[in-house]
Amino acid sequence: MSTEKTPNTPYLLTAPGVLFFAALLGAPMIMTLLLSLHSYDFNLGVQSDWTFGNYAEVIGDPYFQKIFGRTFGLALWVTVICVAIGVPEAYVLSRLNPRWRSIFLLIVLGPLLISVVVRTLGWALFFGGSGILSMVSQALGFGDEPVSLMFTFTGMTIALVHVLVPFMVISVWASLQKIDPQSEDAAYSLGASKMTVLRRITLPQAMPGILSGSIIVFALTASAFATPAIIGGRRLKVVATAAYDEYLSTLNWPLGAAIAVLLLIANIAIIVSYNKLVERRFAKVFE
Amino acid sequence: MRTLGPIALIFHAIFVAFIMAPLLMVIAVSFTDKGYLSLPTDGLSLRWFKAILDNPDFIEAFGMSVWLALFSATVAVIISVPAALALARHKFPGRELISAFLLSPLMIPHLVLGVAFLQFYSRIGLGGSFYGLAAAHIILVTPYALRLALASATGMSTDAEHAAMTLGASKFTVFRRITVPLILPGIAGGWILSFITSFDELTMSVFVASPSTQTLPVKMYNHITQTIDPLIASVSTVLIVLTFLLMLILDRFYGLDKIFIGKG
Amino acid sequence: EDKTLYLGAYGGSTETLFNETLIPMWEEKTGAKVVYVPGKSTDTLAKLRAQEGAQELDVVFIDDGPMTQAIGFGYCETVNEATFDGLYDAARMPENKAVGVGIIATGLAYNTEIFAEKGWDAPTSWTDLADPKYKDMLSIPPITNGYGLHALIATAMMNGGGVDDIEPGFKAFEDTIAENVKVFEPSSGKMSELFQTGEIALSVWGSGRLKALADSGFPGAFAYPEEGGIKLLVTTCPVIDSDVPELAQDFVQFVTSPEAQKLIATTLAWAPVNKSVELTEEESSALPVGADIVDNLIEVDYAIVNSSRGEWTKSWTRRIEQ
Amino acid sequence: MSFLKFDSLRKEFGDFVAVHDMSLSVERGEFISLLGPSGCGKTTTLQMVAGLLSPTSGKVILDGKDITNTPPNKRGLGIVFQSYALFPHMSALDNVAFGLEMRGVGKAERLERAHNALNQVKLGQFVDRFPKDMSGGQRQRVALARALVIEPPVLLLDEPLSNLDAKLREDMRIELRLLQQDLGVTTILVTHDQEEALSMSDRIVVMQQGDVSQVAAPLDLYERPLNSFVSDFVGKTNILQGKVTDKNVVSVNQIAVSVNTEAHVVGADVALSIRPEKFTMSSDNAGLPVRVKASIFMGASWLYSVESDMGELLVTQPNTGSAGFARGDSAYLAWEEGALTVFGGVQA
Amino acid sequence: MSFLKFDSLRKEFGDFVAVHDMSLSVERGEFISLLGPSGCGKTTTLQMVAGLLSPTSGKVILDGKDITNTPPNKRGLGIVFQSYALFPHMSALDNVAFGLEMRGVGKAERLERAHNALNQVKLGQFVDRFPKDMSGGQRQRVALARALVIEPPVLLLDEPLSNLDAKLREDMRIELRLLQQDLGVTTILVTHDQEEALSMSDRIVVMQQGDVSQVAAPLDLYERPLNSFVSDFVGKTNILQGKVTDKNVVSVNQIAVSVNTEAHVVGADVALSIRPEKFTMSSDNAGLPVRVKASIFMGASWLYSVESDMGELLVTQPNTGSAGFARGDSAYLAWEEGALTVFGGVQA
Ligand SMILES: Nc1ncnc2c1ncn2[C@@H]1O[C@H](COP(=O)(O)OP(=O)(O)OP(=O)(O)O)[C@@H](O)[C@H]1O
Ligand SMILES: Nc1ncnc2c1ncn2[C@@H]1O[C@H](COP(=O)(O)OP(=O)(O)OP(=O)(O)O)[C@@H](O)[C@H]1O
Ligand SMILES: NCCCCNCCCN
Ligand SMILES: [Mg+2]
Ligand SMILES: [Mg+2]
Repeated sequence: MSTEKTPNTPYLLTAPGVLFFAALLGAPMIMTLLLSLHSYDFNLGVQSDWTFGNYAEVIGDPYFQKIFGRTFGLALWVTVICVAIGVPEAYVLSRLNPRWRSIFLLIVLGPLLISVVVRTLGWALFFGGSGILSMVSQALGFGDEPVSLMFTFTGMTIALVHVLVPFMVISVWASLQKIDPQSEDAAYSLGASKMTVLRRITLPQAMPGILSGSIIVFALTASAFATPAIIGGRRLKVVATAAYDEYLSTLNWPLGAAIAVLLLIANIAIIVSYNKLVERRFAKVFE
Repeated sequence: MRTLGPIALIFHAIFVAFIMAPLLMVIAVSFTDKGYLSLPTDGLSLRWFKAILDNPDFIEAFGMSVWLALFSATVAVIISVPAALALARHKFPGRELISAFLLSPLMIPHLVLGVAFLQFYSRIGLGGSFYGLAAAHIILVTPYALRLALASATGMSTDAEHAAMTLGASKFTVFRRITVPLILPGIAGGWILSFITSFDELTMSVFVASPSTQTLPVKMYNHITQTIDPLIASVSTVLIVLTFLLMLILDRFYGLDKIFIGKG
Repeated sequence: EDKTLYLGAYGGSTETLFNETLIPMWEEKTGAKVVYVPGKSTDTLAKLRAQEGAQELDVVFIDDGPMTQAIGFGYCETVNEATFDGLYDAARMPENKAVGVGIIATGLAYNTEIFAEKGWDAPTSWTDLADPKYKDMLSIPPITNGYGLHALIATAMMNGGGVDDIEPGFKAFEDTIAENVKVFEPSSGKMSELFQTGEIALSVWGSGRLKALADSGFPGAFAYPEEGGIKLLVTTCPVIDSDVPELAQDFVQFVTSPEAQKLIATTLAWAPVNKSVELTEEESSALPVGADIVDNLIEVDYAIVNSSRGEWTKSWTRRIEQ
Repeated sequence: MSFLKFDSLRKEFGDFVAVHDMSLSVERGEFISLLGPSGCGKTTTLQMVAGLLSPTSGKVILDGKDITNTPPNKRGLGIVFQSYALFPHMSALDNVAFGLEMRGVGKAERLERAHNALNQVKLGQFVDRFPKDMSGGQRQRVALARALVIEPPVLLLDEPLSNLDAKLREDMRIELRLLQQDLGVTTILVTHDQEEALSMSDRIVVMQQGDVSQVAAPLDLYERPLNSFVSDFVGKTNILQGKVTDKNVVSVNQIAVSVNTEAHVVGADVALSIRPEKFTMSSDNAGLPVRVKASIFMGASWLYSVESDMGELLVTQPNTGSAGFARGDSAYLAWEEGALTVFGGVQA
Repeated sequence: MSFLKFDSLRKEFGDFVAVHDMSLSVERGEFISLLGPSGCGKTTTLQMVAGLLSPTSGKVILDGKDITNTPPNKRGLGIVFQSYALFPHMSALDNVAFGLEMRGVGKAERLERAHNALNQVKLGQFVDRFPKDMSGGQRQRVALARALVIEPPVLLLDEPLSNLDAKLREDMRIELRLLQQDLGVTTILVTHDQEEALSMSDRIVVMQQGDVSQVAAPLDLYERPLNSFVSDFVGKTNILQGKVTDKNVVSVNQIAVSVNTEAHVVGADVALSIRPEKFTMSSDNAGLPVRVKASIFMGASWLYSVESDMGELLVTQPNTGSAGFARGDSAYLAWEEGALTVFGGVQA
């Protein structure tokens, strides 16, 4: 932040995005917020009163509490796994022979190329009761019972990691490109092992990418609908499936809107604090 | 010292296998000779590829998706990069707020967004139009473009930009000729994530897309609301193969490496 | 000038039939254009809700349950009385705001191959859902879906209750049936996939759905429970405030006409609502027609169901989908 | 009226004052060097002139116009950064051509001029190389060519030759000086190389911790430093503490030294300074007897550290081609009276 | 047996050969400097020794062990990078402490030692600064402290003092030399500063385009360069083309010059070299008459460019405290016969 520009520069730079969002996202969001403040009658529809009843209902109901708990647990878990495998993979990619690098980069993006519906179909074929996983585990003698990860928390986690890890890889990748390789060389020459260099020199400098990646992954998991719905099934409901139910099945939009608003608030609270925490902890990398 | 040890390579192999596993399953299924989903254990067939040709709407929807994704990703990048620079380089009142606002589409279930957009857009006359759908997609993918540009711009040395300025380059020229190339990996990464997210978006588009703007995921979704058949697999296989071919050709002629790696 | 009618109806095979056959027929007849907006019942209903006051759609196809809601919310125009000429009475929806287009039955769909392998007999009763041998081989849609709702109502009836006393149904689900259920799958497409990937062998499903799956060569069969399948009416209504109200009425009348009904019956396996449609034995084999089936079908009173559906759904999600 | 003027220029980084209210007037076409210890604020000053750092207070005036708030791209200055600041994504040629392009020079001409500039810095064969594939000195020369090619009215050079070998550095100095004189470019050079500063500059600004210590022409600065900091910093010097014991006599460690003490009262504590090269060292038994503690070969000369009754002294003697004095040798030092300068003490 | 050995070390970048098969033996505790024009392969050589670049062919042998394929973190060498390569996300103190931490030094001790090392490079007050908030010279000193603090058996220094002012540079040289001698550290220094190389080194390696031109002790190198490249590169020199016309007489532009021609046949074309400081220039009408073309003040000396019948000559004369000769002045040059060296021509 060494260039000192006129203080309104940041506002000018963010203006196109902010104005676009204000015009086209602001109104729908406010509409949703207002919607959440009305009550609903199953036969008569949305009422014209004003109430916090929907919020009280969501917050007070153990059913929703459990769903929110599960959702953020899942988001945290998926984020941790994505960091754990996505960051090393980004690192490996950046060290690959250039000829292979772009090919593997594409492969990493692979899961994103096909529709969620088809992707989950792939998983169903893979770890369903008569899927490959089951066949392999039976063939290897891990038991005669078919193994199925469908409709389990584990299956849901794996499938989410699968679609979200590319976001992590690409984010970290973008950050890694910026690092002066000589700072790594310097660390080696001071006796640091590869692991140590990775941990102490490379990763801290790649922190902006890890931060971006984990924000994307966390937020996407917390608001994910399709994968949890299909792989998790209805017993493992998450916030988005709960909102979906209210919108499409009971048509109780105010309640659905309240769920969505609460999700948004929780998400922003978590992400903004995380962002602050990381930016402060690695202050010098972020300047 | 920039070589990889065996453990790294084994990890990489497992990672790639993990990524490829479900895709390979889908590709395998697309060659089934059965009318329903099954692994082609006793016979390979191209019938489900022929079936694509009998369903021209799939091809049309594919075109729509490509066009929509190109448009949305590009606009998202255009509005995100300046914003990312502002967020990366300045501390200013409202920074957190603006950043949260621009990221918020990530944090709301797409269905809720879809319904809200449908409500609002049909009220302001954007309903059912390509631009309405595109606006929704731009909003949806901007967070990716923003976060990736941010990751690249954060902590970037301003030396080269300063040098360009002293050589007489205007702010915009510095931006275009120096800043953008230097954060290209982030911009390219953000564009690609945006493109792919837009291309793959379903839950929101189900509401915002109209018959004249039906995207491929929406088309597939409508196709399988009642039954599922290997056509979905063959369409996906074609998609996977096409994308890889396209990327390889681009790589051949332009060097993806350059884009992904940036400078030099 | 060119008039355009927006039709909101199911995707997939319904869309194919309409786009390839029925719509061209009608367009030729009227000179108007049709734009097909695919979507399942709940999606279409949500669109009507979202576009309140500025409806894009002119005619919608929605299952009877959600259609009762749509009528309640006032999204439907009264159907011209002339349309009901020659239709079974069962095709009338409340206040004549909608009309049936076809009849489907909810019953038991199963994978004949797996049943044969295991040496099981075909299912015969709603009570089979509680049979422990089907543990983790069974899928039932949740009650937010028509078939799932039917399963709950049928189970309530088997246990001495009914739409006005649903608790026995919940109890049975809680005690036995839910144990067996691998997944409460709402999407027909996914249900079909679960069958195809061998994840399940039995489900509560629609007769038309199973026919579509079986037509692809899949070894599946549909069983009407001896206590009776449940009737599901596919319905249509002209949407209020349409800019082409006459065309909308005309289209609704057209889809209930004998020629359209015949095509629908033979392609989609919806039993006709028009008395004058004649079907060969082969054509009618997959349909819920014929005295033994139709007379046996259980009717659901949506007036009662819809008034308590909010409560039911709440209980369902909290007690059953655990 | 001066061409470039700093008016009480000040820069603070948080609590830290990097440049204290600095004022300076530079004539058109003048060649000024900034000399000073590492961290004294040279780069900071230059960056404020360039418009890359905004002063905490004070003004920069160019050709009568206050440019303190003019953006850098409107100042038209040529600058070589201490860290080069090359464009990593452009070849050497493109780096150099960039400034010309910004000035609207047509493609053919700008490539030719960029090429010439690279030839000038002896990189004619490396035009297509990218910075990361070049050696340190090569990068530095690209940076130099990039600043020179635009023929700016003012050149700001931040240690532009620090990574070049002596030979090349000398060539570059000459090129730079010629160009500067041909075009009448007003130049501010930051250098840590005193020879460079002394040999090239019209005037030298010696800075110390953000302050200006002395501004003077090279010979004046060297021969008549205003204070012992300047004397010590510019060229080597021996500083001896003494007391004026009589008119024109200063006693250093009991040894009487003849020196002009006109400006000082008898009894005042003073410092004497004498430069190492002003001594004559010989084996002839005449002058101050010394013992050689260290003998360092410097090419054209020898540098000795010797012990004497007056304290430890640095002595430089020309290299006569044979080995000089060795450690432990005894010798005698002589000097002319005028070689001594007196500082400090109570003024008469 | 030598401690550190390069055996036909070669590095190619694509088609470009940066270092030709280079061989060199360095004794334990020796201080070697690499000197050579910008881009001649000094950094490349150093990086191969450090293990940061792998040689295209050839070997590096340390203490009898072939370390060509040993990873850099196992070599235990201390290295100062030309571009510093500081850890941008660590404070000065953490940068310096890092190497100690890698060696398992406990926290308290390593902070203390890092602190001391920073004091040694005069950055005691800047321990908490981050690299980007430091001046160029300050960064360079952090890099130096970082390499020194681990007290490595071998130090590789790539222009470690290039951004320091003369004063500090001298202090650092002394610190470095003391440390080097105290600890017996084998040191390879890349520098473009000849004085530095000449004054600090046990031996100097002069490189030219990836090849070794000469390896010699400083005085030998300066006084007995093997060829005109070395002579010209190390210190200033005048090279004059002439012909041996008689025993011990070479004619340069018709002027007969007395010089030892023992090694050359009469009639051979030779080059004479004489260093600028070997002349004595005076107004006394004696010796070669010259006219001063340019007069450059260098502090301790004056550098003149003069015209004579023998051609253009560079002349250095000590600064006697008063203005030297000025442009246009006439003067006379004298020299001792031994000051001339003869190269080339057909050997006798
Ligand atoms: N990655 C590379 N690709 C191609 N050429 C290179 C690369 N790195 C260095 N070179 C070339 O190799 C030669 C030697 O480079 P090196 O950095 O060793 O020079 P040096 O002697 O250290 O010079 P300087 O004194 O300028 O730092 C130079 O001509 C340089 O351009
Ligand atoms: N961003 C900053 N924040 C805090 N202090 C700074 C910052 N930039 C520079 N400084 C300090 O300001 C002082 C002057 O720095 P400057 O770069 O001008 O020194 P310099 O004279 O160019 O030194 P050198 O010869 O070492 O390059 C230094 O002590 C430096 O540490
Ligand atoms: N072919 C469409 C038949 C309609 C079936 N309705 C599905 C009910 C579950 N939404
Ligand atoms: Mg500086
Ligand atoms: Mg180098």
